[in-house]
Amino acid sequence: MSEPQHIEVEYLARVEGEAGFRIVLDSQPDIELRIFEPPRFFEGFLVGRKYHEVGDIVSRICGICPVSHMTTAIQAIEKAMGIQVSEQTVLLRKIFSLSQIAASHLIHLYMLAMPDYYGFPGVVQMIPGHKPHLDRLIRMKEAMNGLTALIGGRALHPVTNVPGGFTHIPRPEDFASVLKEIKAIRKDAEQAVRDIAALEVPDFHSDSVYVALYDETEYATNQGRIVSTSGLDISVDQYPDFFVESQVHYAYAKQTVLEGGTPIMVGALARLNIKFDKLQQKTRDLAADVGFAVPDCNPFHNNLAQALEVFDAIERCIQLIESHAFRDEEFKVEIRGGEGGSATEAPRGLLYHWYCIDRRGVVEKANLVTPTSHNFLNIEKDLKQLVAENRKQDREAIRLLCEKTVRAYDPCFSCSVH
Amino acid sequence: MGTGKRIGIFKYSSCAGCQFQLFYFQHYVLETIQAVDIVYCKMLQSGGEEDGPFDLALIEGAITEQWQADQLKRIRERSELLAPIGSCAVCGGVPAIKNTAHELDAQRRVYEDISVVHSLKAHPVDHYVRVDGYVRGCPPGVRDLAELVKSLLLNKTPRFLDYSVCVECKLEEAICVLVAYQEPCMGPVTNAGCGALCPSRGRACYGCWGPMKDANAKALADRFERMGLGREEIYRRFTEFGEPTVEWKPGQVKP
Amino acid sequence: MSTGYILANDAFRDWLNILRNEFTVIGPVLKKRGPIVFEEIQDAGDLHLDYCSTMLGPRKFIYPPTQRLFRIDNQNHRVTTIEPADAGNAVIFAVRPCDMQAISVLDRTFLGDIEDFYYRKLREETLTVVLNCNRACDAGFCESMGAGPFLRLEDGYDLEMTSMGENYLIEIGSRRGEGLIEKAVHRKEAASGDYETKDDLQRKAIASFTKHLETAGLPELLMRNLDHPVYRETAEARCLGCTNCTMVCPTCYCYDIEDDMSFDLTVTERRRHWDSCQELHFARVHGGNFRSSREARLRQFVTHKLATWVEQYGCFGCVGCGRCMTWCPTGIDLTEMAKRIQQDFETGRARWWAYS
Amino acid sequence: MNPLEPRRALVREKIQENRETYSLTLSLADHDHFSYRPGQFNMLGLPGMGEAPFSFSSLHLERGRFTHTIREAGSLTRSICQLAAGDILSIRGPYGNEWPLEKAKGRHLIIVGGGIGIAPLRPVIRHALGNGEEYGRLYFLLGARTEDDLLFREEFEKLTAGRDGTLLMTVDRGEKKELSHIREGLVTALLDEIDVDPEESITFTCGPELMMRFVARQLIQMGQDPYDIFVSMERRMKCGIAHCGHCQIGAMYVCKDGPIFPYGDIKRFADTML
Ligand SMILES: Cc1cc2nc3c(=O)[nH]c(=O)nc-3n(C[C@H](O)[C@H](O)[C@H](O)COP(=O)(O)OP(=O)(O)OC[C@H]3O[C@@H](n4cnc5c(N)ncnc54)[C@H](O)[C@@H]3O)c2cc1C
Ligand code: SF4
Ligand code: SF4
Ligand code: SF4
Repeated sequence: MSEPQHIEVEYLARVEGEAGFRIVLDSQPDIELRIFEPPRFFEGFLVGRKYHEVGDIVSRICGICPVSHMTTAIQAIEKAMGIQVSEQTVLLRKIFSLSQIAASHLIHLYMLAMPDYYGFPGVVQMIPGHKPHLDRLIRMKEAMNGLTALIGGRALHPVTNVPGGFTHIPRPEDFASVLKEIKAIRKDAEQAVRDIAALEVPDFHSDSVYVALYDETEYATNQGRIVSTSGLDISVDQYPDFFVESQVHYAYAKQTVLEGGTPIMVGALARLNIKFDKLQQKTRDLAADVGFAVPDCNPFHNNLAQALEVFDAIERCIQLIESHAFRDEEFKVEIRGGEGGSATEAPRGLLYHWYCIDRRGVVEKANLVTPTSHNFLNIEKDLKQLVAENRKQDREAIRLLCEKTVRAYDPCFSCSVH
Repeated sequence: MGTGKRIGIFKYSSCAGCQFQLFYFQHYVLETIQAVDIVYCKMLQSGGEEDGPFDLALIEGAITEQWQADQLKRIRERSELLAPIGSCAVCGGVPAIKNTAHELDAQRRVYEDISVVHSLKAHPVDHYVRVDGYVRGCPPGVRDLAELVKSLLLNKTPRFLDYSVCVECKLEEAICVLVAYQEPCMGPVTNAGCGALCPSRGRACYGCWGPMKDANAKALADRFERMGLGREEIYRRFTEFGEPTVEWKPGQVKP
Repeated sequence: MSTGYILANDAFRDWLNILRNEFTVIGPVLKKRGPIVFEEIQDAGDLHLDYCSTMLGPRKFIYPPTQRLFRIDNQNHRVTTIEPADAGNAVIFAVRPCDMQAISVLDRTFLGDIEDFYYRKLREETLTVVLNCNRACDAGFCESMGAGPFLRLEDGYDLEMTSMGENYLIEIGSRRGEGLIEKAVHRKEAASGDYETKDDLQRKAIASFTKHLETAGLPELLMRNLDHPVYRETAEARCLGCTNCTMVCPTCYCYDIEDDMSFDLTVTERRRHWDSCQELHFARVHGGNFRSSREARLRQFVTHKLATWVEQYGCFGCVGCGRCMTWCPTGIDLTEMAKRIQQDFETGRARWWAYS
Repeated sequence: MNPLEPRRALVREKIQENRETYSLTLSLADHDHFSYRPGQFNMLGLPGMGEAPFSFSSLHLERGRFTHTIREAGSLTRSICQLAAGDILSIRGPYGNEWPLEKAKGRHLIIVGGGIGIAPLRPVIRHALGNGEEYGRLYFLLGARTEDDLLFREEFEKLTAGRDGTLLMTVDRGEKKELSHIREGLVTALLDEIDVDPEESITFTCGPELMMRFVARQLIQMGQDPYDIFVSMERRMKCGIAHCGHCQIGAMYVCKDGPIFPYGDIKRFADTML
């Protein structure tokens, strides 16, 4: 019997963070997604830090979704310390998150994923032939980053979002000028959906369980129940009872699965599969127009799902901003001990933070579960299935297919190892 | 393409935010990327020439594993210029908060089996190699990144700001939160560049740009103490973004 | 005696609103959380006249924190001056006497042998209305520095106001000031009693000072004691090198010039912004730094304000507004440093002979 | 008129003086009026690189041309040194005061230069040699790190040959082969070879501040009046017109009151190495 054949990708380019993978090409293919992004031990060193530092610190888990980590942590801390926030704060945080989800999706779509489909090593090589795409990207990104920065002070590692509320509320005239820019990219967003829909993706059916936050009244971002396509329907507080995190020997990231070992998929595609009906009518029409319908079990369609979410987020931001008169607010935080968790929809899917705070406001315990941990086992599951289905192809083709698959999940290894 | 200036970008322990800021710093992006040759950057493109040589190597992230230190030394040998970008690489940043805890304790709080973990004390880049300049910030500001790229194109020594955040507060006329509202602001010992973001948005600077050269950390720590801040609180403020720095060491008196 | 007018408080507000039709009216305004800032007012009611001192003085309208100087074509090096973003016809109301004095001190730098183009323009386009101080503010010692509490200048300002309870006494400082007051509808000419009231108020104001600095012989004393330990001790224990003192000082004039080139490398914009002798790079040259120690930088500040300025410009560089100590995060007070040297001199511990 | 607005100058000629020093002969590009005195300086600049002060190394205007000798110290100087004949650069000036040649008349003249500091002394050396009858004895004491750094060596050797000027040179580190008439050691050692009464002479010196300190102190010990020793000071400068504050030494502005100061006058302030 000959040795089983391996494919080793030491380094996966164009993803956020550091990972490679190893594929054993056997009748029973085996996959190891090797996440060697060095651990920074956030859960370790958050112990001993004061409650007000946590948002600023965890924002540094990820340079692409800082708003999500920050907001999730702050909500968890507010829960632990029994802090009530105003309706305006809830609303602002929603806009804040949506703006970041859109910007993050855009980077993934254009700079990380798209070169695959055009056959380029990276976006730089795309500049000469595909300038309109990139100009569109920049226009959209600038507008959405502008909104994040308006609310947060800066788009990356914002500063105004703190336990209790926002330290600064933008002036109406500043909202107005950003609003103008966002309205100007509506057409771009629609075009982006059409462009992505036109890309040819592998035909692949993955039997996955999808998980997302769900709310009766809206397309949930920062609040809601945790719901799955396998019938799970729990409150955020119940999260620890239903999700299990475990360490694997070849990765610094942990794998998180449903109680009982079921791998899950979170993220844009999961969200659409669970709450497509909560999207705005316009978005649903556009989806129908480009031939997207739920349930959709092809992970490569995660890209299209992201594009639709960008379109939806832009419309929602416009509505939310226009529906509210923003005012300066005062808030005061009383230091109290307690425990609390919070779950939000980060760009890449369900994000969970949990803290135990002592009576001086100092963190005693922390637990953070990121979208990529949630997706980890599902990515491996999909890769195995793909390799099995494509065993006949040459190794290079298999490698490329696998890379594409991993990228379709838009994994974030910086988040996953934190 | 471009000027033929060869740039290599390397990521160590970090959030990748500096690279995002670099590539996506708004409308300059396309012009920037085209003006230089990015010959190695894993987050931007597949392949690339990992071994250089580079006209400029940019290093993101703190050094927390031995392989990073080894690779860094190789890069230094193959680079005309080398600059850390962002607080993690410049002054340890957030990853260096772990230095405040007992290493194994911190590891055990995260992993059951720590035998597979090979983490070292977090250090900035200049702990291991000589550097030619610092692009500060968490994330670095557009001004400094633009200065870096333009200086490379013009063949000039980049001029990064070296004064305190207080200067920017005054240029922006942001009322001093330390003096006016008695908030423990790190601005006086923190390097400028953010445009006094926090003070002008109603909160005290938390030091994310890391220490200003010649900062008088002791005097500020004493001031905080006179304001009624406990030792522990002061310690935390001086270790959030500059644990391994000499400039802030005097403020890091263990409670 | 100059001609003066009396304006009742209501008439004063009406007058301001009339001026707003023609001028950009600037004055002290109360902000959220309490600070007072000089900015354009939309209504006379915005004005907050009962204030002590602002963080940045009205200097910022005449000598802005950052200023664009030129656009340079990189190809042929042709230079186009960027006119100062003009405050238009601005009137700054309620400039405190110390701040008015400070502007006249700045004039000596920027309108001396060589005139700064930008400063000249903004100074000319900006009218200044002084408001005398009826009581001393906590950190102020303008009386000792000959800059207050009532205006001490002969010229260089446009109008002088004194608040006398129900009404204001407004005196003319320049032709342009006269033009302003002529627009006040319900003005009446001041009577001799009004001037007596003013003198009375001034006496009371002077008596209200708790902070003093003896300036006689001070420059010489400081120059003889450049190595006095007060500088080193203060620099080590308290000075943060943050530059707050010089940034808020209304007479500081130092600036740095910076070039910013467009990304396509075709155009350069040359700008200047306030610089400070407290910054580490300030005295750096190729191969060294003449003030690398915080001690040297702190000494530069104190001795410039209280000693060498006199040799340079014939006046003190300090007008006693109290800003530097107010906004110094650790409360360093240059008068305390000067007083320590004075005391040491009296007890024989400071030099009286020339420093060598 | 906007005093910060530069004029344009044309590079007419460039000569490499040594490893890192070039002499650029310039003229104004737009036929403007120009005149200057030895000891003064110009602010030279390039867009994007900023401006910096440079002394004249030529004696007087010749066909509208003047010369600066520039050492590569940083980006601006490097870029200026890379210019070629025909290139443009920006210029403001002349600024500052001049070497007090009038005061030196009828006295012995001691000129001490070190390193790049020799450049601003070159015009006075040439003037003195051209007008020898106006002065007593002439001493030119020049020092540098290496022989290569001895600026204008051949020129000075030629000019002093057969005249009554004494040219003495020294280097920190010498290569034996050519050491015939160039000593090894500090420039201050050359002061011992002066055989005129320092009280009857006047000294011009330019170079590193430490060098000027030792020169001045030794001359004072030898009896010279501190007010007869003239030092040329270097400080950071942004404006050149006594506005930006950077070049202040105590009450003095190097750009306006200097760059040339009587030693006794500038010495009384802090923050110099004199
Ligand atoms: C009156 C005067 C006359 C001078 N004459 C000559 C001369 O004839 N030949 C000559 O080669 N040099 C001369 N210099 C020195 C010359 O100005 C500096 O070498 C030059 O500024 C270096 O600029 P750079 O941009 O190349 O270096 P940079 O890259 O700017 O940096 C080199 C160092 O110089 C400092 N520096 C920056 N700007 C200035 C400035 N405007 N003035 C002083 N230091 C500065 C910086 O802090 C840095 O430490 C003179 C200086 C003065 C004050
Ligand atoms: S004020 Fe301080 S903490 Fe805030 S952005 Fe600036 S450097 Fe960072
Ligand atoms: S404000 Fe105070 S601490 Fe800051 S530089 Fe001035 S004297 Fe020093
Ligand atoms: S030297 Fe210092 S004290 Fe003097 S004007 Fe300049 S900044 Fe102010």
